[in-house]
Amino acid sequence: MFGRRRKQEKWILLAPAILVLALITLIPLANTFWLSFTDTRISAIPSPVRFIGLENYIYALTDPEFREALYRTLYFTIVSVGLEGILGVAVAVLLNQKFRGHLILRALIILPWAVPTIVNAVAWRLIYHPDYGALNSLLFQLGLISDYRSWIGDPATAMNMVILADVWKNFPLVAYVALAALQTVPADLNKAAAIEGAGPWKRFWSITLPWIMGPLMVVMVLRTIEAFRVFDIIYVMTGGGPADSTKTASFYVYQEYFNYLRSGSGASYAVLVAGISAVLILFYYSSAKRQATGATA
Amino acid sequence: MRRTMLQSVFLYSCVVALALFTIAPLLWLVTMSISAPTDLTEVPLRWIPSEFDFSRYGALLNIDGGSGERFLSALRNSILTAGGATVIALMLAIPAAYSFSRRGASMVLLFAFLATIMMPPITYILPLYSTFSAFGMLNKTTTLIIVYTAMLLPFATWLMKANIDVLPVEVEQAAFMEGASTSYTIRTVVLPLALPAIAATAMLSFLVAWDEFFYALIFTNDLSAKTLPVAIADFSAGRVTDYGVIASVGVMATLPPAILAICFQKFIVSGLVAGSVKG
Amino acid sequence: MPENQILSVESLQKTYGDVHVLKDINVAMEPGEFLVLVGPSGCGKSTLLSCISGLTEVSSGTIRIAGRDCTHMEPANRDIAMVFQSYALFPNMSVERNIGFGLEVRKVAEAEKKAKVSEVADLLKIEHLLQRRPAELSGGQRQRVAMGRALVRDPKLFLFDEPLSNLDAKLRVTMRTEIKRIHQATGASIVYVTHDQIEAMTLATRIVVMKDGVVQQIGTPHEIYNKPVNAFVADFMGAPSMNLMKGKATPEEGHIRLEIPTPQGRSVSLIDRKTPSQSFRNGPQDVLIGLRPEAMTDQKLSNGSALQSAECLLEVVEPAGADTYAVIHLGETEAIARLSADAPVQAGEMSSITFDLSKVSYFDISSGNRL
Amino acid sequence: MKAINKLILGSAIATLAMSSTALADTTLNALFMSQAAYSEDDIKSMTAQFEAANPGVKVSLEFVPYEALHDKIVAAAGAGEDGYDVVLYDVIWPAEFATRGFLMDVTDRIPADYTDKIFDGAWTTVEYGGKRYGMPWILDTKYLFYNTEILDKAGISAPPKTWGELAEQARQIKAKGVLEYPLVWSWSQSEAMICDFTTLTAANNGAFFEEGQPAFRQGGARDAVSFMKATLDEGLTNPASREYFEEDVRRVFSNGEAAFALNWTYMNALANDPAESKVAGKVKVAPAPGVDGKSTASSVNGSMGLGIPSNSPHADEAWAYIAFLTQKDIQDNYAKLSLPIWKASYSEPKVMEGQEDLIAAAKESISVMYPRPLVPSYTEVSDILQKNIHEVLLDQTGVDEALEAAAARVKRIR
Repeated sequence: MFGRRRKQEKWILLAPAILVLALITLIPLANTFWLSFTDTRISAIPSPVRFIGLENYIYALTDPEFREALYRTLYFTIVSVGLEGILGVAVAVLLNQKFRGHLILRALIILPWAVPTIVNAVAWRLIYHPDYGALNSLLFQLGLISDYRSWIGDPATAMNMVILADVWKNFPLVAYVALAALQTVPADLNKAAAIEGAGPWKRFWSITLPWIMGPLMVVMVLRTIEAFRVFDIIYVMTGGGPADSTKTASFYVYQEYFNYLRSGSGASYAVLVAGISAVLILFYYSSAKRQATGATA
Repeated sequence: MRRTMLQSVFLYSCVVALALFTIAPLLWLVTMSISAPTDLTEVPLRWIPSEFDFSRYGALLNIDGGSGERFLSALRNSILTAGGATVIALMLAIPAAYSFSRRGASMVLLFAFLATIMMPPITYILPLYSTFSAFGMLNKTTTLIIVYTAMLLPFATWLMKANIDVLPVEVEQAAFMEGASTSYTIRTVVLPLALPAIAATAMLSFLVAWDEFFYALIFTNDLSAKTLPVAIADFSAGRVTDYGVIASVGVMATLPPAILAICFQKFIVSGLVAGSVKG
Repeated sequence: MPENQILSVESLQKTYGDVHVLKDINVAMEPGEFLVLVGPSGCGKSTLLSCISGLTEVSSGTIRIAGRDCTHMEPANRDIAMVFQSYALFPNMSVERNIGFGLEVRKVAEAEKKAKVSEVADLLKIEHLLQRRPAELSGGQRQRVAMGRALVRDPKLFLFDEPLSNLDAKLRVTMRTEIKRIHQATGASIVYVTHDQIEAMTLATRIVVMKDGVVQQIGTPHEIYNKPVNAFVADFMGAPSMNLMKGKATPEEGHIRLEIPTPQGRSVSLIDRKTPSQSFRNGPQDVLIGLRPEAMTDQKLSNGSALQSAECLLEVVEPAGADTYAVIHLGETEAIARLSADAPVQAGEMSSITFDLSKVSYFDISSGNRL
Repeated sequence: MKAINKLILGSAIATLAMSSTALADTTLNALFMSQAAYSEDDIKSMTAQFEAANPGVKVSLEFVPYEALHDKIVAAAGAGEDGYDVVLYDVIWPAEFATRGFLMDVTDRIPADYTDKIFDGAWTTVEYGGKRYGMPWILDTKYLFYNTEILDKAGISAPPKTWGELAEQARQIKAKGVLEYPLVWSWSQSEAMICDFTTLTAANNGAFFEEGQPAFRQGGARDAVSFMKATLDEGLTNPASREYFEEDVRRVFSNGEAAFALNWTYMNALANDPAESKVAGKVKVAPAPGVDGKSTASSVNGSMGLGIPSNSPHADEAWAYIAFLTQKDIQDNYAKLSLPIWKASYSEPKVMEGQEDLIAAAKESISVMYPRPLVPSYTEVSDILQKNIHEVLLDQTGVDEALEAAAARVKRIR
């Protein structure tokens, strides 16, 4: 029966991927989930594992500082992914115009994306340096500031400065996807709308944007997943400071595991981060579906 | 359509602003890397170096020097690790994606794949560390390749699935009608059609692997396996009075992916978009 | 079950969840036949073809190809070939490799493969295109390559899935002739799906008309055209389609009296000089009277028996080159009459129309079945 | 066992040229850090000497940033035999590591006569619950570095003896326009800040915990935070200090942009090195000041020890290596970036040469070295203090509210 063979094939094709994922991530994932309900600690001295139900979750969620970290993470995610989206689309629209040197600019735009996160973090840390940073010097020489100031040392600006660095690195990907999608917008559609009397803004909102929304959503989902578990860039740029103003949820996971050696509790923080991320993605996904059907309808 | 003068001015100001925003930080990184150390601690800064000093690059590219050995071995490890993981991840992701797209494998499973990358990576480090040490596999490029493969797989599978979804299914049916097996069809029909998608997925995967820091930091111990991000962290954590050194390492670490990105520019675009039409 | 049947589909059912796509399909076909599955979109004809090809698994029933039960066989093992609507050429391969793909898969020796490919290319007149990629071909050329790929393996049965629907009108006619020529040259057994009844009429040796997953009628083009089993087939086959006028049929001695109402209040009264069949024994009844447009003409050939004339109001007159069509409101419908090209008629005028009652069909007014 | 110990120690003490047959062919994995104290080159050269003296033993060295040191030790704790054999660890970790069983108890391996030969402050680095979990190696504390040229310009003849005097001198320097910000510290949200805070707390006779309860809400600890905040408010402290680490302090000070700086031993050599510093030759070092009526000097125990992870299969060889690195001769030879743990070293000419004022300051500082809280949850306590003190320094909250909040949070620790 070839239906059964198809079914076998389905699993044969999946098997290698599932095997690798199971060994490297799925089993640890399941284990982490289990650990999050226990009081396990990292220790070389064996001690019995105690099941403590939701205690870890309650501890985490009743902690105002962790809740703040979640809001902060959400802020980072929404602002940086949002800016990447807006900037990316704007840049794509710009690059979609014909002007002298547009091909060169198109090639240059991708460069920030190629800069490794660690290099990006280190480079921007140098740019933001309170004494010798290029940003201070530039603004000073332009007369925009009268004194050198602290950028990532000031809680009022630190998170936004990290976001700027993150947006700088990641907007090219969004711009590239948006640009490619823009090129698939049928010219007839815009012409028809123009004849109906729609102005450029109206055309952008009601035709262009819905058209490119599908592809845009895929890259936004990717960026959201990455942004919500942001760690490296903050670890290198600010270490969570000043005064915890850049300490994201991933930092709590890191602290619980590596600094406080409470793997049970750390697991619950991790599950919370992944859970919220999953909710975000599902929300995205369903709205992307709606957008996509709206665009084709 | 002709542009009015005002529109042209606006357009070109946007172009210049964008170019500056994109290039300025990079240009500054390059400038730092060839400036004399004293130029970099002037207040306000000296934007154009008093002399062009390429000695740091010389040092980085000299295998016999301390920092050259550190940098070059990290470069080699990074290329092997990111390249190896990308190749293996694609080799696993393509059949899996085909199964999701054409053999009706459950989307719940795909979401389970994706869930593994939503977990903060820190979660996996300790269990993996003990597992790999039990097999004596710490501080090995192979180990990082395996870990990165697992890390890249979910998104690569998703992207490839979305791309295979939009390929014309009749072409594959035609191949089946002609008597080709599934694996033969994937190899001779699906893969050539999905080439842009594969290139885009490969590029994206390569960059993610090239970027990875925390696993590499914990899993590697010495020159034989340390990757560039770890080496950069080492360079900038030690006693550094000369920011130019960090800048030059940064520039060098950016070059390989930058070259790849520019070469594969076209593919990246079409591959990402073809796949995203269906989401 | 005669052993020499090339295809036999028995009690085939296909359901997708609650949706019953194919309902108890029974079709048989002799070698060398050109069987056309025709029907409006959604009638299940493509699903039926897909079941025959093996790309879709059936829910129940049996499919035999050349006497072999193929119901649950892989497509590859059924010894069939298929031409897809989109041609489904392999874009990354040359025309030569496209055509030879099936042989390549079967590991046929290089020389033999080359010979067969060039033989088929010769038949299809595409030898000069062998080194090109599908993207460099025109629609008609792609169509030929797709057929070449099917022909080269010399399978027992060919399946064509709306192969001409992507071509422009003119090319469609040329390719239609081409397909017919190839069929005649090779004597291949072909199952052909189309929604275009003209294609069906011109190509088929036998036609299967389908609607809503049910076979309506199987027959030669002549049978289907002249003796449609129900109002649906009558309406679907032929362009312009058969006029189905409501009227009253009264069986009388040796003939049937027909009264077809007009909006003007009068009735057109006709006599069908055939002995009324059993269906008419219950006395006068309302029926659908089916007459093809060509059975309603301006020719003054009234012979009093089969050909009878009546004055009708021509509402619209449409010259169509070879003919002129006139719309006449008859029996609560807009009937179309086919007049000669130079008929001196004008819209809004009364004119004498000749009805050819030798071609008349009757259908039950509620069930639509032929009486 | 005893015999082997003696043999190993013998081989270690006898320095070079003596081969030891007691050690099997092994490769030791050793973890060090790449900042502060001994440089990588120093450690490599010491290790080369060790390998030369012990032909069967190879040491594979790994250097990581300080920030990664703890993580790597923790990760390797679950590594079985593949982990490290020797690790460098900070004074603040033994309580935690001992409680978790990460380190071997080596009390019995240490010769009895060492106890008196090595500074008490050094011993606290490796002790917890009356047991020793390794040998102290880097004996370090924060000293007060000052720029004599700037002090001269401001007409100051003697360095400050108390923190009050230091603030007064800073005011003078600022008033005379010599420098905008005379003071620089490592007050980023990090352990570096806690070290400065501890120094100031020690000067004010403060305490972190009393009978297991947080005691930093009042007294000396509170005075320390108030002092830190006051110097910022007055504009004496470089406001960028709030994002500085030790290396930033060194750079600012070496550029002549600060009159006073608190930093570890290693800065002495580097600030006086013309290749690294613009103020070479104008740098003097003194113990961190005290507080009138409370102390004459202050210092924080910033030492580090070498220990053997409990999963090391090469404990004997590892111990030989540790014994070699911590012996007096070796330490005396590399005394420029990190000072020896041995009391006797401080009168050795080769140690004193060129850094007489450092040695003088060290003698005083080491004797008053103050530990950071010796609790197993130290890391978390420190994180809490870092955050809340940083909020004070950044003007986000008052001293009392911050310390109150910190205390409440410390009590919440599980």
